[in-house]
Amino acid sequence: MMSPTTLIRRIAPALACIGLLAIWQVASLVLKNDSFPTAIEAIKAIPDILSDRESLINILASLRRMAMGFGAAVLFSIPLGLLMGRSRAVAAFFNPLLMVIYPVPKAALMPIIMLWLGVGDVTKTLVIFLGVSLPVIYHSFEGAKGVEEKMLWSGAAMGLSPLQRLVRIVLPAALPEILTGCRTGLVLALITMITSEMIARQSGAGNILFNALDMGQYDTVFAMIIVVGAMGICLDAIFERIRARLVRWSEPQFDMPLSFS
Amino acid sequence: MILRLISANVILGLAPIALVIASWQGLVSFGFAPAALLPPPGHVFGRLLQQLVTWTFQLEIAATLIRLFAGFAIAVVLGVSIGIAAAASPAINAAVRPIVRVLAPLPKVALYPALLLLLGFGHGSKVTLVAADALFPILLSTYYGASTVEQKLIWSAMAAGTPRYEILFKVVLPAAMPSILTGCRIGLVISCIVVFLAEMITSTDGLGHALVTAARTFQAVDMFVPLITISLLGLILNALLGAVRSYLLRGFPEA
Amino acid sequence: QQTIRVGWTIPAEESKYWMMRRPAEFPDLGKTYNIEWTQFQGTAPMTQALAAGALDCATQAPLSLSNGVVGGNLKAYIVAQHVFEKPGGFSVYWAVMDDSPIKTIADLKGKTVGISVIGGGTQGPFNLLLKQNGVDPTKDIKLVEVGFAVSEDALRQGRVDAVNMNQPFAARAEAKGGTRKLFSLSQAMPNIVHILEACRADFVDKNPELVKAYVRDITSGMKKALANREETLKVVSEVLKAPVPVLETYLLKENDFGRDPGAAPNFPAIQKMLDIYAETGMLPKLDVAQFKHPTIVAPLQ
Amino acid sequence: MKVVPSRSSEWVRPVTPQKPASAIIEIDGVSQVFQTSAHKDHVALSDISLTIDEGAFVSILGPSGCGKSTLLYIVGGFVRPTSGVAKIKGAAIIAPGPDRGPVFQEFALFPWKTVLGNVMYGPRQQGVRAAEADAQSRSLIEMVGLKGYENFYPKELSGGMKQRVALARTLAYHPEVLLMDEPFGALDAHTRTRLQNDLLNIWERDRKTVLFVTHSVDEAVFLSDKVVMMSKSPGRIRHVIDIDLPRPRRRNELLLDPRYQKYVVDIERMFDESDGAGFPA
Amino acid sequence: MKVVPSRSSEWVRPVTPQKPASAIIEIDGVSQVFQTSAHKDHVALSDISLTIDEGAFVSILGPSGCGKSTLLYIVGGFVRPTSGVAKIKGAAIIAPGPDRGPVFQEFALFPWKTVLGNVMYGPRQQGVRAAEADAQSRSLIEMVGLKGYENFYPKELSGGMKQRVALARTLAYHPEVLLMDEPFGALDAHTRTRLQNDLLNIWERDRKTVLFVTHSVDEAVFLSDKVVMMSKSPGRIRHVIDIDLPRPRRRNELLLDPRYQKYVVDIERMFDESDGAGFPA
Ligand SMILES: Nc1ncnc2c1ncn2[C@@H]1O[C@H](COP(=O)(O)OP(=O)(O)OP(=O)(O)O)[C@@H](O)[C@H]1O
Ligand SMILES: Nc1ncnc2c1ncn2[C@@H]1O[C@H](COP(=O)(O)OP(=O)(O)OP(=O)(O)O)[C@@H](O)[C@H]1O
Ligand SMILES: [Mg+2]
Ligand SMILES: [Mg+2]
Repeated sequence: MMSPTTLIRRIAPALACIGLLAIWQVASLVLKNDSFPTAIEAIKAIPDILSDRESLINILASLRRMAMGFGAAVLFSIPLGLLMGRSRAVAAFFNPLLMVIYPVPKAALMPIIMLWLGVGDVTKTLVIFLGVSLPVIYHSFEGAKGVEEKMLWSGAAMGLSPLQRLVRIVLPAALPEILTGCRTGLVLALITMITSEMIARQSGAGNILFNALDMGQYDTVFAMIIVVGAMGICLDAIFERIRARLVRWSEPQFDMPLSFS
Repeated sequence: MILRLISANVILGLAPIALVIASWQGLVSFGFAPAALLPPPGHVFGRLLQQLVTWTFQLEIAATLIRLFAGFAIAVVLGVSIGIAAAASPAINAAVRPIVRVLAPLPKVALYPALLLLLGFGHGSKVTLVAADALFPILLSTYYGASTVEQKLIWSAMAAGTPRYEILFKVVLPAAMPSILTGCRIGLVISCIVVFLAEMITSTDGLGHALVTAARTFQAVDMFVPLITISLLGLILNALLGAVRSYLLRGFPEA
Repeated sequence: QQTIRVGWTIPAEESKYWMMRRPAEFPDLGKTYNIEWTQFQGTAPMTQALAAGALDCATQAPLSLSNGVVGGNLKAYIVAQHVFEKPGGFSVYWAVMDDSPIKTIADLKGKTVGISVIGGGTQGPFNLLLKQNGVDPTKDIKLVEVGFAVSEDALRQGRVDAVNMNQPFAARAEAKGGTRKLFSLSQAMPNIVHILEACRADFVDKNPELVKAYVRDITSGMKKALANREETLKVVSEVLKAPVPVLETYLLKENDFGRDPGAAPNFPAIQKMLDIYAETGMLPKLDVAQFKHPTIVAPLQ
Repeated sequence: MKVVPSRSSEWVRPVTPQKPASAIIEIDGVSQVFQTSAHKDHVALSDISLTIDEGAFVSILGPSGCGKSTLLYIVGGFVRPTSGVAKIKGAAIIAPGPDRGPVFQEFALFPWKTVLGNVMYGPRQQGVRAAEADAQSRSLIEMVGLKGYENFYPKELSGGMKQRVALARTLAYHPEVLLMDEPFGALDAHTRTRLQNDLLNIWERDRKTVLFVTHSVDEAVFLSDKVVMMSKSPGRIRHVIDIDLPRPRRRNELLLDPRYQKYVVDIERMFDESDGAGFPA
Repeated sequence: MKVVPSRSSEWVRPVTPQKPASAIIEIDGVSQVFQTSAHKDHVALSDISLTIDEGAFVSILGPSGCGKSTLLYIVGGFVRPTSGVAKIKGAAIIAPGPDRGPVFQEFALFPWKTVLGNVMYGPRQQGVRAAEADAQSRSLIEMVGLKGYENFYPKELSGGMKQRVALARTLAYHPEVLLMDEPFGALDAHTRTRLQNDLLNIWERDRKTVLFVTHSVDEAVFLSDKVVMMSKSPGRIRHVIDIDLPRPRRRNELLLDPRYQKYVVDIERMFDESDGAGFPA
């Protein structure tokens, strides 16, 4: 037997999606705007995309790039963020550099990037990498900063070297916060996966979307948006599983009591 | 003592930037990049100084900044309030969580044409795009921070007779502040990127537009001036945010 | 086996679409040489890619190519031509709403006008026409960038008072009705060349045979495209992911752009355009001869 | 585990919940079961019944981990018991309120507020004007011996200092019932004695009800009207002992009082005898 | 503030740093000044000199906030003193090391590890094989009375239980010097007594050096060879008292020993007399 609240919790995602689609449908009917098709039109266009072999290959190619960019970013950013969080000097060294690099839109740097990396996978993966690494670095940074000093002292007293402390104490202690960064990173990975294909396209989900946009086929554009949204839900659900497993120890003991009564 | 520490840190921070500029110069000098695509840094900074004092360029910067701040401010207000509400109330959480899951990963640029038609070619569409993109990192960080607030802090405040909704402002908000500010930092960077991108796609003013016009006619130096400007803006805004941060978090152990 | 890196865009390069989609129809393609296709949004980024050496050949517009030459140290040859404005065929035009008070170009004074790319290829003739009618394009109108895809909507929503129209969007808008043509580019000059094929000079000089094979295939691709409209519709539909019935309304019909059967570049027309750009201050004076390769130019058999 | 019958001494009476007219807090059959991360049930409190009279000073003694803090959370309204009810003035406790002021074992100071800010929080929340709250808070801070530390942040305080701030913060808003979880645990003997006296003074003056968790038998006997002894695994009430010593109590007088000595020795012996200590031999 | 001359009793000697051959820890003129958030300097320790012999059990007593924890941090190598040096075996202490095992006042358990995981952490780090470390840790956990809680996470433990895990975690890797900051502060009298005995047993068996912060005069006298009394504002050493009681000590024997009584009473009196308590009258 499921209690009503768990039942609601279970079906809440479906309800929310349906709600969103309904709002969309109404809004598009009210606004009457060709570049903003109704939800139903968009949904009708989905099968066309998903039944096309080539589209599927495109989407898979994009996902592969995303996975690579995301993986590389996580592997690179967590150590950097942790180091920055634990060493003032490292933070002082990298912080201004990152803050100079990140605000520049990669699209604007395309001519230069093309010069060295061409227009292929490497460039797009790099863009995804940059998008993901931003939140992961900063959440790792702040997470590492917030680690209780005495825990590190305990570790040091047990004979852990600074590196070991970083890996075996700072990393797990900051993990909840790091994972928040990874979650934001996942969101940005999907976004940059699409936008990295805005200017130069070979094969990919963004290719489908921006082509449709250029051609003014807005039902396909929005169908693609729905597909990306669905990917978002799936990836997020998988991520949530992993997260819950990794940081079970940090879950609050009691529900936030503000919701009593 | 503190002054010396700060200046040491500043030097440490400037070092890699100087290194980047030096290798940039190196790339140009040793012919790894044609000057038509990558002008020498000296030219770019020279032109930047020239431009900075001109009224038209200042107007471009102002246009970009207005959009940046407006979009970022909207994102902060929405992100923080929704994030805290979702952490505090299971009902809101149940509604917000799936919506965030769906909406967060959408490529918002794809909606830009629709936004243009709905909100016009002025500030509105760009501000909305900035807000939409900067919102989710802030929201997610806030939610994380708010949902891990030490229970006994809330209990203490409740026992002191704080009404529930006030607890959100008096306890949850300040206790979640470290995370919120991390989210804001990410949101700020994204705002910089998106405002620029939006101006690149369709605009009649702003730094992004300045870049596009220069790029189309291959005026490499003029193309790099807005790029460097947005870089510097990012650096300055981030430094300001850092100052706000160390003020707000002065009581926290990690500050 | 050599590879040639080609940039392309949508929507009007039928010969290249044939090469992409029906490679078996081309004897050399995939056998003596390979093509690595990369799609771009617009011609300007492709010019940058050519200048950066990231592409060997690409679709170009006369203006973007010239910009690359003037500002980007690019040296390139025009090897083929995709579409142009043939007299009587489609010409990019500015539309207003039926009930708009704007009746002549002069009426545009003080209005908001949309153009697909500010500083783009259409702006030269556009500026010229405005000037001829006593409208200063920099002072008298408010110019906003409106991509072709959203032109119709922007106009209908009243975001702009006049906006440029291109195929296939023009066909769609006309089918719906409610808009009318104010003026078209052909009024500035006939035979405007919209897009052509250009290859980097150093690449051509190094691989003349390779480029020759490529240009040969473009030529034959154009032939196939014009000869077999039904198949072309399918090919274009595959590339554009646009339904055939939509394409049916204009593609390769009277209301479409013109295509040279041999894909031959119309150098005099291009020179005329360069002159207009020079006249309107968008470019210094340029001679089209520098884009001409003595032998490698469509049509090639 | 059965309840051991009380020992045959006149001041130890068996656990029989009864309800005098002046009861302010009634705990009736309260149990608390926690779900551990290993998805097992862990019984922290088992069938606790206890009545606390208005104005009484009740101490809870018990082995570490027997559920003292949990019991306090339930009375505070922070945690809902798995079964049973706790009532205040006849009404079921469902939420925290300013009538019950907790001093937590972990202090739970607001890290973003200074010492003064922490102490002033309660009065300000109760609508006391700023100037007045400031003055009151400063005198409380002085009372707990932290004059000069008003503008320190919690992270800059020692353990004992934090504990004293937590104490002052709760006293500042004058709750009717004080729920104190080892409030003097981190203090040296000297400071502790002073604060015990201060607490007794406040209590005698305002006649607050105090529920006081402590590990010191001395302290419990010295301060309380009633000592509740708990045992472990699962947490149960073992004995309830009325402390029949005259008030006002002075420490140096009391130390010489043989009755005081007897209480202390007897309670200590009970501790030792209790099989409920849950401690391996 | 001048150092009060020592009282005329044979076991109180003035603070004179001296260096016997067997000194393991030497603290020499150590001061610690903190920068507060208000950008003021706060002197926590002022000119502390102290020598601890190898194998000695030294307790530190002092009013809350006098710098006991800070002193421990310095010996641990966690904090560098503002001036002066602390040495271990003649070498300046510049970093923490497995020769000095701290038990922190705030426990500082690893929240992502279970009780067993926390306790096993040290031995594993020292290269003890998993099975062996597991067995050792389990027996330590049993010693501190937490059998059955091996798989609990720290957040699921009571205050006293966390403290015992922290104790077990440090004992598990056998540091030569134990730096214990009120390690029994959150424990009930019964558990505390047992653990005191266990600690004494370990100490007598392994002849560890122990630096022990406590608030209980009883405890200090019962356990120590030497009691260091500190005073506050700024933290200074007031007295160093050698406890000349026979070993092994048994609590019930000792309680009847008049010398023990005298030590306790005298130290308590010193506390009261000390103007350094920094406490308003
Ligand atoms: N969130 C939780 N999950 C599982 N068990 C818990 C949880 N919180 C507390 N417990 C268990 O409940 C029991 C009682 O805990 P409580 O904190 O009330 O003890 P206590 O009497 O206050 O002990 P101490 O004197 O050491 O503070 C302990 O055995 C503890 O392990
Ligand atoms: N980070 C800091 N900034 C400023 N002052 C500090 C800081 N840490 C400690 N202090 C001050 O140093 C003094 C000594 O602190 P310490 O924790 O060593 O005291 P203690 O003797 O351990 O007290 P307790 O018995 O209460 O634990 C205190 O007055 C405290 O306010
Ligand atoms: Mg407790
Ligand atoms: Mg301390």
